[in-house]
Amino acid sequence: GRAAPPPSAAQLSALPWDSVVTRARGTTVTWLMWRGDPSINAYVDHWVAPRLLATYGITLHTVDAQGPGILNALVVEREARRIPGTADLLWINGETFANLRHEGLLYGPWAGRLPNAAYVDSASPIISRDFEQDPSGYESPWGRVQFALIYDTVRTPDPPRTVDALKQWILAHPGRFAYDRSFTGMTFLKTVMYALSGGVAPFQGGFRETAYDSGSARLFGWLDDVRPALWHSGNDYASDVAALHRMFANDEIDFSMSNNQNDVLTKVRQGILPATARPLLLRDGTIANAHYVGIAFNAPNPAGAMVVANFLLSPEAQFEKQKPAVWDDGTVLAVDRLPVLWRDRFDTLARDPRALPRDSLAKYARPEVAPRYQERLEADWERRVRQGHR
Amino acid sequence: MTRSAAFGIAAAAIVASPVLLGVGYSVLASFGLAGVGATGFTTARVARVLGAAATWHALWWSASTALVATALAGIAAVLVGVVARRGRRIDRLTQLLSVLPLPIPHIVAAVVGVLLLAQSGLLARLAYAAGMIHTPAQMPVLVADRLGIGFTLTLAWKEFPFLALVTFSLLATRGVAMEEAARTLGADAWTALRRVTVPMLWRGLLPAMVVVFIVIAGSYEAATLLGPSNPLPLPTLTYDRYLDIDLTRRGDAYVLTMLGLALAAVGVTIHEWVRAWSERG
Amino acid sequence: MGNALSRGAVAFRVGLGAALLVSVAVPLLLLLVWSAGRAWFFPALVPSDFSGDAWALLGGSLGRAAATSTGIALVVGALSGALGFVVGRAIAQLRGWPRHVAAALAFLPIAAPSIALGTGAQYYFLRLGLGGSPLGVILAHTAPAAGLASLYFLGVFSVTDRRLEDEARTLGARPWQVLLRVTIPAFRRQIAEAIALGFLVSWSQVPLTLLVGGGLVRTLPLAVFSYIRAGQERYAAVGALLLIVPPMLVLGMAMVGTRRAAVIAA
Amino acid sequence: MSATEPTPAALILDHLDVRFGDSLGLRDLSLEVAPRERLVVVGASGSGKTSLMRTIAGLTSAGAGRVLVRALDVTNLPPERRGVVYLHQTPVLFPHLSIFENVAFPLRVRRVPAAELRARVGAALDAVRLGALVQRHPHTLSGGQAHRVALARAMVARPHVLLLDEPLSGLDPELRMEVRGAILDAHRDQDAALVLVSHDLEEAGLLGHRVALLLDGRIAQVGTTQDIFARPSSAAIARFIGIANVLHGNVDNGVLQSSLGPLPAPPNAPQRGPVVIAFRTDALRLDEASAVRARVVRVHHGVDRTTVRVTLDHAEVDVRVDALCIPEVGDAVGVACDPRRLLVYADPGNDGHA
Amino acid sequence: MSATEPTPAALILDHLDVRFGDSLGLRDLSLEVAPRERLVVVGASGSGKTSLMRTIAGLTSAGAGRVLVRALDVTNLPPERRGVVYLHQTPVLFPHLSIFENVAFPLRVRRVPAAELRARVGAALDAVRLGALVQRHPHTLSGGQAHRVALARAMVARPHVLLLDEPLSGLDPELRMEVRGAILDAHRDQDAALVLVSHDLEEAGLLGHRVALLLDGRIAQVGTTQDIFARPSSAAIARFIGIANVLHGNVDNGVLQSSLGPLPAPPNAPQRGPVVIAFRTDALRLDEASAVRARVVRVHHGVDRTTVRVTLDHAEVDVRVDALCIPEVGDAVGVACDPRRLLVYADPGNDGHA
Ligand SMILES: Nc1ncnc2c1ncn2[C@@H]1O[C@H](COP(=O)(O)OP(=O)(O)OP(=O)(O)O)[C@@H](O)[C@H]1O
Ligand SMILES: Nc1ncnc2c1ncn2[C@@H]1O[C@H](COP(=O)(O)OP(=O)(O)OP(=O)(O)O)[C@@H](O)[C@H]1O
Ligand SMILES: [Mg+2]
Ligand SMILES: [Mg+2]
Repeated sequence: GRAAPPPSAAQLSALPWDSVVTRARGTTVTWLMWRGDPSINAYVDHWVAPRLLATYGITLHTVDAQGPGILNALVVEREARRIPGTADLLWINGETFANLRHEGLLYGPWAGRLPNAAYVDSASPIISRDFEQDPSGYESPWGRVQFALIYDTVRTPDPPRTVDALKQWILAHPGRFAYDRSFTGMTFLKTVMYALSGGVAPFQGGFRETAYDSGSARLFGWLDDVRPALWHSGNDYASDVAALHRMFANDEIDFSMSNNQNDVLTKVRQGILPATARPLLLRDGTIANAHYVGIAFNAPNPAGAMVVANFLLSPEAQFEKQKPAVWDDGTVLAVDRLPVLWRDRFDTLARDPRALPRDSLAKYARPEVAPRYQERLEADWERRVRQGHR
Repeated sequence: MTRSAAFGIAAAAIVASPVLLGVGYSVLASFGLAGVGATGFTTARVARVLGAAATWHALWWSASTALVATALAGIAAVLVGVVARRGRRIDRLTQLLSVLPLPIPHIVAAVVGVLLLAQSGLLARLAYAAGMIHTPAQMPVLVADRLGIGFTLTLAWKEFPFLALVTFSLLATRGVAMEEAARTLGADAWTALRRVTVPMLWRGLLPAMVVVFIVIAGSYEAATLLGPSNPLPLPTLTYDRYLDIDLTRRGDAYVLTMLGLALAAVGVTIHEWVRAWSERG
Repeated sequence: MGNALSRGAVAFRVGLGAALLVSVAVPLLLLLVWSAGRAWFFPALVPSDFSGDAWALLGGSLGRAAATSTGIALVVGALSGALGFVVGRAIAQLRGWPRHVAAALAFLPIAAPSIALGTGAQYYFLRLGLGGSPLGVILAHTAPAAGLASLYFLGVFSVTDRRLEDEARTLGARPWQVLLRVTIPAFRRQIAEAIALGFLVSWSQVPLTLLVGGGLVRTLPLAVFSYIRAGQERYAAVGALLLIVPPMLVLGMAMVGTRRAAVIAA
Repeated sequence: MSATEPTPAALILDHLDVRFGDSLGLRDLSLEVAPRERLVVVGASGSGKTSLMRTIAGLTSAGAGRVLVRALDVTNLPPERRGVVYLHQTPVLFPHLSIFENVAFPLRVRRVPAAELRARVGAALDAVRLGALVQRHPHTLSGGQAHRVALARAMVARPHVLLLDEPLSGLDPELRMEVRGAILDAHRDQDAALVLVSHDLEEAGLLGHRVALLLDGRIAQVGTTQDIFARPSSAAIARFIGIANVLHGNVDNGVLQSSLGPLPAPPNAPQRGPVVIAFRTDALRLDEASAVRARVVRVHHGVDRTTVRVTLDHAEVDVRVDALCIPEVGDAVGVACDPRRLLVYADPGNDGHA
Repeated sequence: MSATEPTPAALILDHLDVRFGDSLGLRDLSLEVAPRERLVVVGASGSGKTSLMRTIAGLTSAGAGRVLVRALDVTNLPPERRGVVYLHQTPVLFPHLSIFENVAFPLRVRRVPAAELRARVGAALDAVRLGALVQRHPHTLSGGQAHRVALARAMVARPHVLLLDEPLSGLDPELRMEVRGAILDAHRDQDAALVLVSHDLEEAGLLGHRVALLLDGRIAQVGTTQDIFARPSSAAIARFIGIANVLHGNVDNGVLQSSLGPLPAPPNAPQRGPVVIAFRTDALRLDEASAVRARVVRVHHGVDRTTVRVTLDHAEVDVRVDALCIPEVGDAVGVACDPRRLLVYADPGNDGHA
């Protein structure tokens, strides 16, 4: 038999937070999240979950799913009229959020009423806007990352630091550069597009065909120029960033890339990347974005999901997450607004000496633009570059 | 139709029901009658997907690599079957070794394929150690290559044990008597193999090879890990479309699904026909 | 024809044997080294460092995935064995076109690419409230597994006739007594083989689990798939070894065992 | 039940039609078999013997008519409730059960108590002289032993009717003798009627009290082997039962004219008109005094008799000769005939014999 | 090669040992078969007939001794170079080839030119009356047709020796007649020696010129069927060939003492001592005048003869009777004996017969 319908967002928002916490006690929260990184898994399984159980009596059940899979699952569930559904919390951002929101597959609004939401660094456009969209309380920030190239200080002691220099480097080292055909590669292409268009400004303020046309024309021109010097002469593209990492680590290519500037250091610790691998910021600016948690429209346990989201935003959880040995994921909290105790801890948190300095990160951070740009770019790239139609 | 015929067909239809339902849903979704963005009946989507060269390239890639891989596995199975056809100790050991990898899943075969055949894989490292290459780029491209060489080799290896098993049982049931008949009729050992044992094996093996062909052509995990980015193998393309973040393109997956199921239906027909033909031997 | 082998033939045989040995041993060794190798980069032939962290997950998520997989595959094996027994037997009674139609229908779920099967049927599984549940995954896996078992039993029952059962009937056994006391025990080896086949189909399934299970049912091959896509090859290798070593052991023992049984019977 | 009490017939076929698959096979069979009787059904290959057995056993449904077992109409009962046991040509033992359990099977499915079961199984195995093998498994048995186990298993069920489909075909001579003995042993002291199938009349004679001949979809003749061999009721049956020699002739005025010369027509011959003459190899003998002359074309040595083939006008006939005086091929011989040994039938028309 | 020219023996076995798997089976066989001759090897099941055929064909290597085909020592030649064709009991046709190509196979591997090949295949198929089926495939043939194709294929190779392993076992009577005819047809006009295996002596007599008996790992007797039936060279052979009656007795002073009463010892009997007496059903006859009294216990009607079993002292013997005067069971009868028809052997010791 099916459980009673879960409470609506309006019903829950009428309750004081304490009652929400009470309601959540003894429940299970199912969290759809990417489970591909042992460090993240360890943080969630061995740090977050026990504390949720101890403090709130919530059992956390994690499920391996990524953006498109989450979208797909909810779309089919709605079509099959599955209420309540299976998932509560969703780890999402960007186009997944946009599509979920557009399709009405998110529960909310709820994020603003979390007690810990008060600490969120809402002044940062990178956090307060998800690909230029207002989360409107339908998702709560969890962490922030910035795109970086990855290089090897031994193999490439003097790496290119601008998009132009990168082009020269590629042309001078045929076969040694590649990007993948999924999310990370597309972020790289957007970064190049910004640089060729004089920054992010032309693309801001929603999707505009003219901006896209001129930007993408420059991008594809650039790609056409470098293509013969790419890995496998630009005929093959790695299926995902993991494949790119493997090629980089094994000296098939000299650069890899990541949406998370600190990912490289985690991977070095895991023995997946060579010890001499380092992140590299392009001075033309690299895309920074935040990632969030949302709640499914048919979540069986929205109250529990909110309590988990609130816990994830707590200073202790954010602090633990930012430890280099744990995950090294940037906090979304405004550290200066935290109680002194936590402010000190954040300020004195030992950073990995190999990590990029905070100030240069901030200096080169560029925000995401409307998801439509990425969708168009993906489709055109597939047609023009992957399939080779001009 | 008699009662037993009706019962038999109904029972088989129950087993096939998920496929039959799936076909039904795919047809509805392809023509805009179900799924996200169902707009009412339209042939536009079907026309667009079937009109796209990428679709046919995907189909061609999947079918041609499957054909070559099946042929390789079949040749290897016949070879091993012929060599190890007598019941000596070494023959039994050979048979055991041939059949042992039978339970290896596609996903594991694909992982092994990558670790072994990539330009920096174990083979490349051995070549480096032997001084044959100095950088991975000098290694021939076997993984994610357009010709699907790595995919073909890996799946041929993966499916070989199954065909070998069929070969051994064919030889056990009728191989020896045939060969002896040929020998005393005047064929020397080589001629008996060439004109009798091997043709007989082919004939018996053919239905199993049709099965293997269909399985390889439909393999998702291995195609995704070992296949090229252009063209995308048909199963990979289907799944990519199914999870396309652009919901308007999601329905394309159902047209590709129909194509995959149509391929399967052709395979089933051929299999049934070949099986009837082969059983008459 | 006990003529001795020529020198060339001996060399060929030795080469072939070596190739087969390599084809079995190299993947196993490769996975074993990978499962513990850290920082193992081209052109190193052995890892520069070792780590047991992936193996530690045997007591954690990989162990749980293996348990889930085992449970699901056992149920699928049993279900598909039972279904295949009935269906294969029914088809074996048919002649002419109904036999072809029924055999083709039974073959369809095996032939249908699992991606196509999954995408097409996902809606119905969710509709029935089976999406994301182990039961749904079991039913989804049962489609190809039962198809395979049906064809297997079709083969079995096409060459054996119903004499055993006929005779049991006239000796006074009711139909269910015949089933329990004669048919099932007499075909227990074939039934065990069919269950093993169904087990393996489920055991190696990725796309159907992905689509019908929606990630909520985390089986071993799914774990391997997601680790490999995340570049976590050490973890993928441990999962892969878990996937192949136990079935290979069982198969090897079964092959040696039947040979011994045959020797004893002879 | 002792044999002296009046008991109903063990088996009655009442205007039974037997189907061959979907088509009508045997038509309108009527037959009675008494308890303790052994009836052998003989017919050519494909004549429907197996189909008839399966229909009696209830494994195939009858086309029309009734089957009665001990006065009970079983036509619509399932096989297990007919009191009929059917044994296939090759013994079908349950491979997963020991010999003991094989024989115990009919009792187990009838839930016979353990003590009685042990006693009855033991007795049945002793009856076929296999008491020592109880714990063995079927695959360890020789062909003859397997036959005996199957028989013991059938008898332990105490059927009213036991059907044996070609129990002796395909066996080598020694085994055949062994199994024939086992059948007679197993049936001794049993009230069951035995219906056996054979396509060999010699064997039918060794096994059965009576023989039923299937010919052209009907029961052509039922009788003791002596009846049938002595007086087959038609020329077709005479040919079928393998009476070696068939000639054509004519009867007129009590005289039988044929290649054998004029002879007094035997009492059973038709009054006049064309006839078919059938006779065994012992109806003729070589006799130098005879006016009927023939030439020897072939000598055949059998285990227990020697025959010669001679040409007689344009026909060839086989004649039994004494093993101590065998002619050579090519010899001219005289042939004498004992008309009492000739079977003479009205000629149904030209059927191709010279 | 015409049959009148002197030709070497088609097949000579010279002190040949035949292995059963790894153990020694048949020992020290010596035998000659002439071209055009048909020799039937007869032995019990498991006596090694198939092993012998395989050894002659070169499919199993010989333990010791030699095999000569037309004076050529082939002991160490591979099967294809021996001029010997071996046919399995069940016809093994190549399923992937048409009937024509099956029969053409031996010629193709010998690279016979196309025109000659067509002619020879056509002739071979005509010889077994299958000319019309050339383009059919093996799976469309009946059992008898398949046998005939296998024969045609064997004969087209023009072997010096053709080995047929139980060509008639497991066939039903009609098919058996058909295949027997096909063998004789196929062998007509061929120089090949035919060696056939059978476990049925009756059949051996119908097929072969001579018979070789395998008994206890040796060739016990070789001769025409007439020789063997008339004078089996030992009591064991007499029993093996199915001579129905065996009694024990004693010879002393030219007198044979036994249950048959005192009789003059026949010429071949041992001079004195215990003997085994074997005789067929026609060695005795019922004769009221005889002093040897017996009681009828059973009457058996065969197609071509009737026998009665009588008790004689404590032994039971079968006696052939005339179909026109058959006693009843229980009758007391007199039994007379023709001593010339008795086979008398020295008694090798007590072997269990009463
Ligand atoms: N299930 C069936 N469907 C169609 N025809 C059948 C079926 N069973 C038997 N027949 C046909 O019925 C006829 C009689 O078959 P049956 O087996 O009863 O003969 P039989 O006398 O036992 O022959 P044999 O001596 O060869 O055993 C044959 O022509 C056979 O082909
Ligand atoms: N490869 C083998 N290994 C061991 N023993 C064998 C082998 N082949 C045959 N034998 C044994 O040799 C003996 C003779 O077997 P063979 O097949 O020659 O007998 P057969 O006279 O042809 O019997 P049948 O009449 O049953 O065909 C048997 O005891 C058999 O078990
Ligand atoms: Mg029959
Ligand atoms: Mg044999």
